[in-house]
Amino acid sequence: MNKTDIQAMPAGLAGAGAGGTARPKVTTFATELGRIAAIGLFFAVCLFLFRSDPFILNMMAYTFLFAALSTSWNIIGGFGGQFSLGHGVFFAIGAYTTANLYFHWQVSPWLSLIPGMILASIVAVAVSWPTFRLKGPFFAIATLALNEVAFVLATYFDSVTGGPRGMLLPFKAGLVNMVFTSRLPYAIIMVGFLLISLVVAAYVLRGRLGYYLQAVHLDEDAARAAGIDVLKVKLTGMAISAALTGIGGALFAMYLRFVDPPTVLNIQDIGVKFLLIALIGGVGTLYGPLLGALLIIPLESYLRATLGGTIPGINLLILGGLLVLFALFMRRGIFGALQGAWERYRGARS
Amino acid sequence: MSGFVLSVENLTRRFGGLVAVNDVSFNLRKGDLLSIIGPNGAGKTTMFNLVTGQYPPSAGRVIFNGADISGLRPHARAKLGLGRTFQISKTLTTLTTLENAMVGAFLKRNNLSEAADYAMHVLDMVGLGARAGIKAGTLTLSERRRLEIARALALDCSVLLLDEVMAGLNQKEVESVIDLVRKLNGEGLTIMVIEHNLKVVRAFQSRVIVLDFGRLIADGSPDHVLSDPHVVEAYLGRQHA
Amino acid sequence: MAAFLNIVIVGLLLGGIYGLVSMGLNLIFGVVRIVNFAQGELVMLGMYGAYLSWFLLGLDPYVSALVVVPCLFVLGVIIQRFVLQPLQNEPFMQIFATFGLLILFQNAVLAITRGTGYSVHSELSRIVISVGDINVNLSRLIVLATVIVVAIGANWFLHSTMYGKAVRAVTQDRRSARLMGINVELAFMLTFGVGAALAGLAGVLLAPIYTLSPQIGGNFILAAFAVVVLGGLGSVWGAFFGGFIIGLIEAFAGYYLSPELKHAIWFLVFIAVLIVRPGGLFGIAGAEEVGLREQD
Amino acid sequence: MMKLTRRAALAGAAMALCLAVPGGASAEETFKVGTINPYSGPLALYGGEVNRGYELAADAVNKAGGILGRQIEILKGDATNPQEGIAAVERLATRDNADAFIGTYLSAVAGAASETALNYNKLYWDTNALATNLTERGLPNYIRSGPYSVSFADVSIDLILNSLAAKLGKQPGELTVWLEHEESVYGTSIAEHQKERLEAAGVKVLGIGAHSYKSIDLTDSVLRARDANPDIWVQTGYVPDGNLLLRTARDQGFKPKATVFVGTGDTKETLEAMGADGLEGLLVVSYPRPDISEAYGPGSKAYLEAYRAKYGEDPIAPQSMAAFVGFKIMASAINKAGSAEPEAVAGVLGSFDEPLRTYETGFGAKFDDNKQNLRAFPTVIQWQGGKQITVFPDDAAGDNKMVNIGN
Repeated sequence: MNKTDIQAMPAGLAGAGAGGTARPKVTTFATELGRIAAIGLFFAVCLFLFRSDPFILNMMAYTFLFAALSTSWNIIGGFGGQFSLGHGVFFAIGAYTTANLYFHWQVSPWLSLIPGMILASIVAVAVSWPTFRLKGPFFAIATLALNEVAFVLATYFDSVTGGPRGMLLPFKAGLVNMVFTSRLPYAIIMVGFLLISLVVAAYVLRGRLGYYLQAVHLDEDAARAAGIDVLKVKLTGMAISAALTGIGGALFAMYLRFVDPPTVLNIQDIGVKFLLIALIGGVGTLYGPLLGALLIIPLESYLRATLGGTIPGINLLILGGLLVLFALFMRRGIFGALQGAWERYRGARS
Repeated sequence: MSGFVLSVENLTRRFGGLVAVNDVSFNLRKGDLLSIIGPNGAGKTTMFNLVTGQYPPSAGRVIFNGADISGLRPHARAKLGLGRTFQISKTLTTLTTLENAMVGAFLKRNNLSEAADYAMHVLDMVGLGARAGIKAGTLTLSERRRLEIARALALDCSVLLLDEVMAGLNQKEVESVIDLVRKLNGEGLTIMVIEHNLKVVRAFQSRVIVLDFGRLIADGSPDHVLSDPHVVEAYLGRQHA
Repeated sequence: MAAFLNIVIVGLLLGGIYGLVSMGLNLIFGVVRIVNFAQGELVMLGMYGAYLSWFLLGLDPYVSALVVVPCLFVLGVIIQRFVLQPLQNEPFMQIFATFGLLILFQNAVLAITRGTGYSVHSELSRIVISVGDINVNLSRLIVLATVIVVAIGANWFLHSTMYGKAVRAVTQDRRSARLMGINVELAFMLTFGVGAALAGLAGVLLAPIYTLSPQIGGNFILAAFAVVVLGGLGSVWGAFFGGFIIGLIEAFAGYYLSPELKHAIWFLVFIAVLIVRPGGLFGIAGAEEVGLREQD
Repeated sequence: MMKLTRRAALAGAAMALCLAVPGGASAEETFKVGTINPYSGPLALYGGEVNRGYELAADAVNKAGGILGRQIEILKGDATNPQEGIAAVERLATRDNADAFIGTYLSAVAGAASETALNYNKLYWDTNALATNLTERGLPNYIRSGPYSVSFADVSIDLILNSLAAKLGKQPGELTVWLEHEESVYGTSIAEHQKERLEAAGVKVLGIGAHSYKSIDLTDSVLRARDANPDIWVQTGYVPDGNLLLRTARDQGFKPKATVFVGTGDTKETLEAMGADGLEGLLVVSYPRPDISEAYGPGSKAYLEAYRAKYGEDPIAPQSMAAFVGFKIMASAINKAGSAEPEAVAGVLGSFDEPLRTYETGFGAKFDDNKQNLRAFPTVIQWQGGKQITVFPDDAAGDNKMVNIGN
């Protein structure tokens, strides 16, 4: 009789203690894997349906990329409540590492993902170790400053980053170089990255680290009383989040084959977008960022295609408004609202 | 040192000129139920926070299961088995009651369902089993107190420190918590309680120490201590002829 | 030697600009405990307000302050009442909301002006006072004078008027302030209003110096953060002295080191202060703690 | 000039006939041109101005029979960064099956957008992006008709060596120059090339200063230049930093014998900031303006009239006339090649040998093997009494004279 049967046992016998009431079901990592597999299947079908339409594929690739990046941000930003505006830096580190290794030593981007991830995590830990003592807005201000310093350094150190001119990666088609003429392979890689980040986020959320991160987010004193080394937990969450963000940066660099400071370190296009998507989807929930990306990215490019030409800035005007409205009225985002409705429905029914 | 779970040796803590805890020493054997009483500002909470590691002592030592933990930070002490509750209960409101307990259970268990099972067991022990599935934010005040105790128990703590766990509860709730504490102590758990409600201390019928102006002025059974002139004086002020 | 003296003057004048811009930000955080990420955009709106009143009413910018500053005050009250008050105990959502306002204001102005680089005319801004080798533009001098007046005024207001004491009580502990009969919500609205008005004043005084663009707020907000964190969040003198320190650092780094790196340098100083002494030089002890305790 | 267009029209008409006959593409189907520029964001004004040049050119070419006998339809593709450039080309190529692409006020966008266009084997004709590596990377479908950063740098150096040196009464070897530039790819690439050519000519470059165009204060950059005491102060940048440098220089009493701005500084925005007297004598190297002499730029007056007629105001910036000319060269190239396929168009590039002073901007048309038009040069204007007067090269200046340089 394995574990799951116990839960289904009649009330009397369940629970490890004698006379314990039945334990409510706790979503496990295994159940999440099932859901992620279903999501993966759904996207695979979408890819198959639109395999010959590059415009949709390009949109999907970009949506999956930002869903994955927002999911990665959510690990420390949502679960751990550390409002970071500096993830654009880890994104840039991933992009520059891969671009450099590919440009100067023809290292396959698949291999350079690993150094990119490691470097991003090291920088993340090195930078957030001193600033994690700070709370809420102070941490956000420090990460905003970090992004600005990174921009200046990326522009200044010409030999490493190609400076303001940036790096134009040569077009050498081939799987090894992660360079393709058609959009389909890129979309497949991006959906792969999305699934990986969802699996990692699920593993974190449905495990000790996830509960510890949430405890740290809600009340650091309570967390310490429960034996949690708050600093270590925050750093671990940040390292994982930065590593994934670094992968995203590397894939973005190969997708665009061009890396320069304004493109990878732009606050409004990259840094803020991660949390905008997470908020609108549902901060702190596992699938919130995915939902947010599925809504925001297509909406944004639709607005740009239709309104962008007519009134300059109208698309960002609408996104800014959305951010304020969601912060006021839908704090738990769309996913949170759906979850709330589902619980009320289930609560009313049982 | 033989057989003491927790011993406090010449513990002192100064805040600038003020000596909040002044050279306090006492020992706790396994299975003891010790109540710490004293008028407001006697240094009870400061002494409690010195044991839990909120701030380091100015002098003296805290020995736990034979090891000197004076320098350890709060989370390290919790890991060693020192569970504590907060006077203003710190409940993780958006998590469910079960998940709150699981945060404690995860200390010794890495597997999700094991932690959940043990958390359920602990919730049953404190009588919150039926409320496991709801969001902790909706619990009543006394239920939140019980949840704090459950979270500490989930750490498999060998010593439980209760900080005014009765504060703000009505009479019926106080009695049910007293039964809970006595039940847990009966099962071998060493408990140290800060309390200023003398009825509760009498109900515990267990050892009492009294602090006044940071000094330990009495240590013994409730009847003996409560009739001690110093204690009466500390509480009611000097009796003028 | 002349160059050195010149750089010191440049640093002080620049410090005046930074001080004025961050005064409002500091006031808002000190009392309302909210870091207003959209403060730079309020300065930008002040600048465009000065341009509009010059363009439509022919007012000289320094006169247009009488129109622009009250408008910004009203805008500040509206923002506090309808956007930030509901988020009083949600520091996480406050950052989202103020960031949303930042994007909203910036792109609203862009949509209206299509990004044309307007400039504001003022006879005063043409006058240059030169003493020996040192030349000082009058409009920057006016900014410096204003920031000194505003700092002294704010300090007098907070310490010697009854209403000022009420605001300081709210700063220390809202709950007890409420018990003392202070309408805390009203205090917040008025304080945010004054904070926005100060931003408007900064915008008006800076309009003659800079070419207007919807994004110019972003240039100021980063400097303002560095100033308030260095000077100490919540203290009037913090913003005042913090501004001069950052101004001098930028002027010296720019001249003696290299103009390219000057932004990076005062950011590194900024991060160092955040780590070593988060409360800042003059800030309330542990401002970063005090700031964030849930004070219902 | 006339000979060419008649032959092109005949070829075009023939093409149209055979297209029509099989009843496939109907005669009135338009030739769709995707225009990629920033139409939103901070540079919306300039992106829109470049597109106006395309619209005017489309009108002109349509009157002369259009491209391949089909009337031209302009489809705007908004892109403020590289990823939006990709999305815009994808949308226009697949949704609206654009036949060719033209554009780009931003070099970073041009790079990404042109590579995406290559995936669809569509021509990407650039009229305004300046980065040198765009043509050096040898993309088969990328052709640039407009000047690039090297030509801007060259004209600024020619101005100094061939005109200012004499006016200042100094040999090149005695001249001293300070090069200031904003730190992005635009400013850096121009400044580097300027330094090379100046030092090759023996001119002493006293120093190179870089700054961010978003700076709140540029006094340090001005003081560094002033203390070096150069004869000529050269600045390459955008409008915000240009205006701030001019204001600070006036405040700090920095009056070099000649000030040369490259790229920006010739629009109303700078005039509004400094006032006519504040700008007196400032030289700006920028795209040729409609006021250039008819001899240097035949039809430039007609362009100005067409612009005023269509938009009811004077051109906001000279970039539009360069875009106008670039579009016309593209049209004639496609008509000459008989197809919009990149290889076909690239094939006929060699046959172009139109001398300077062929088009309204004074451009000629002669492409090197990087498919870069070598006969596309900016001109130099001088602010005189609040007006932008073309003063260099001499034949573009006509009878305009340079004022108060060096006296």
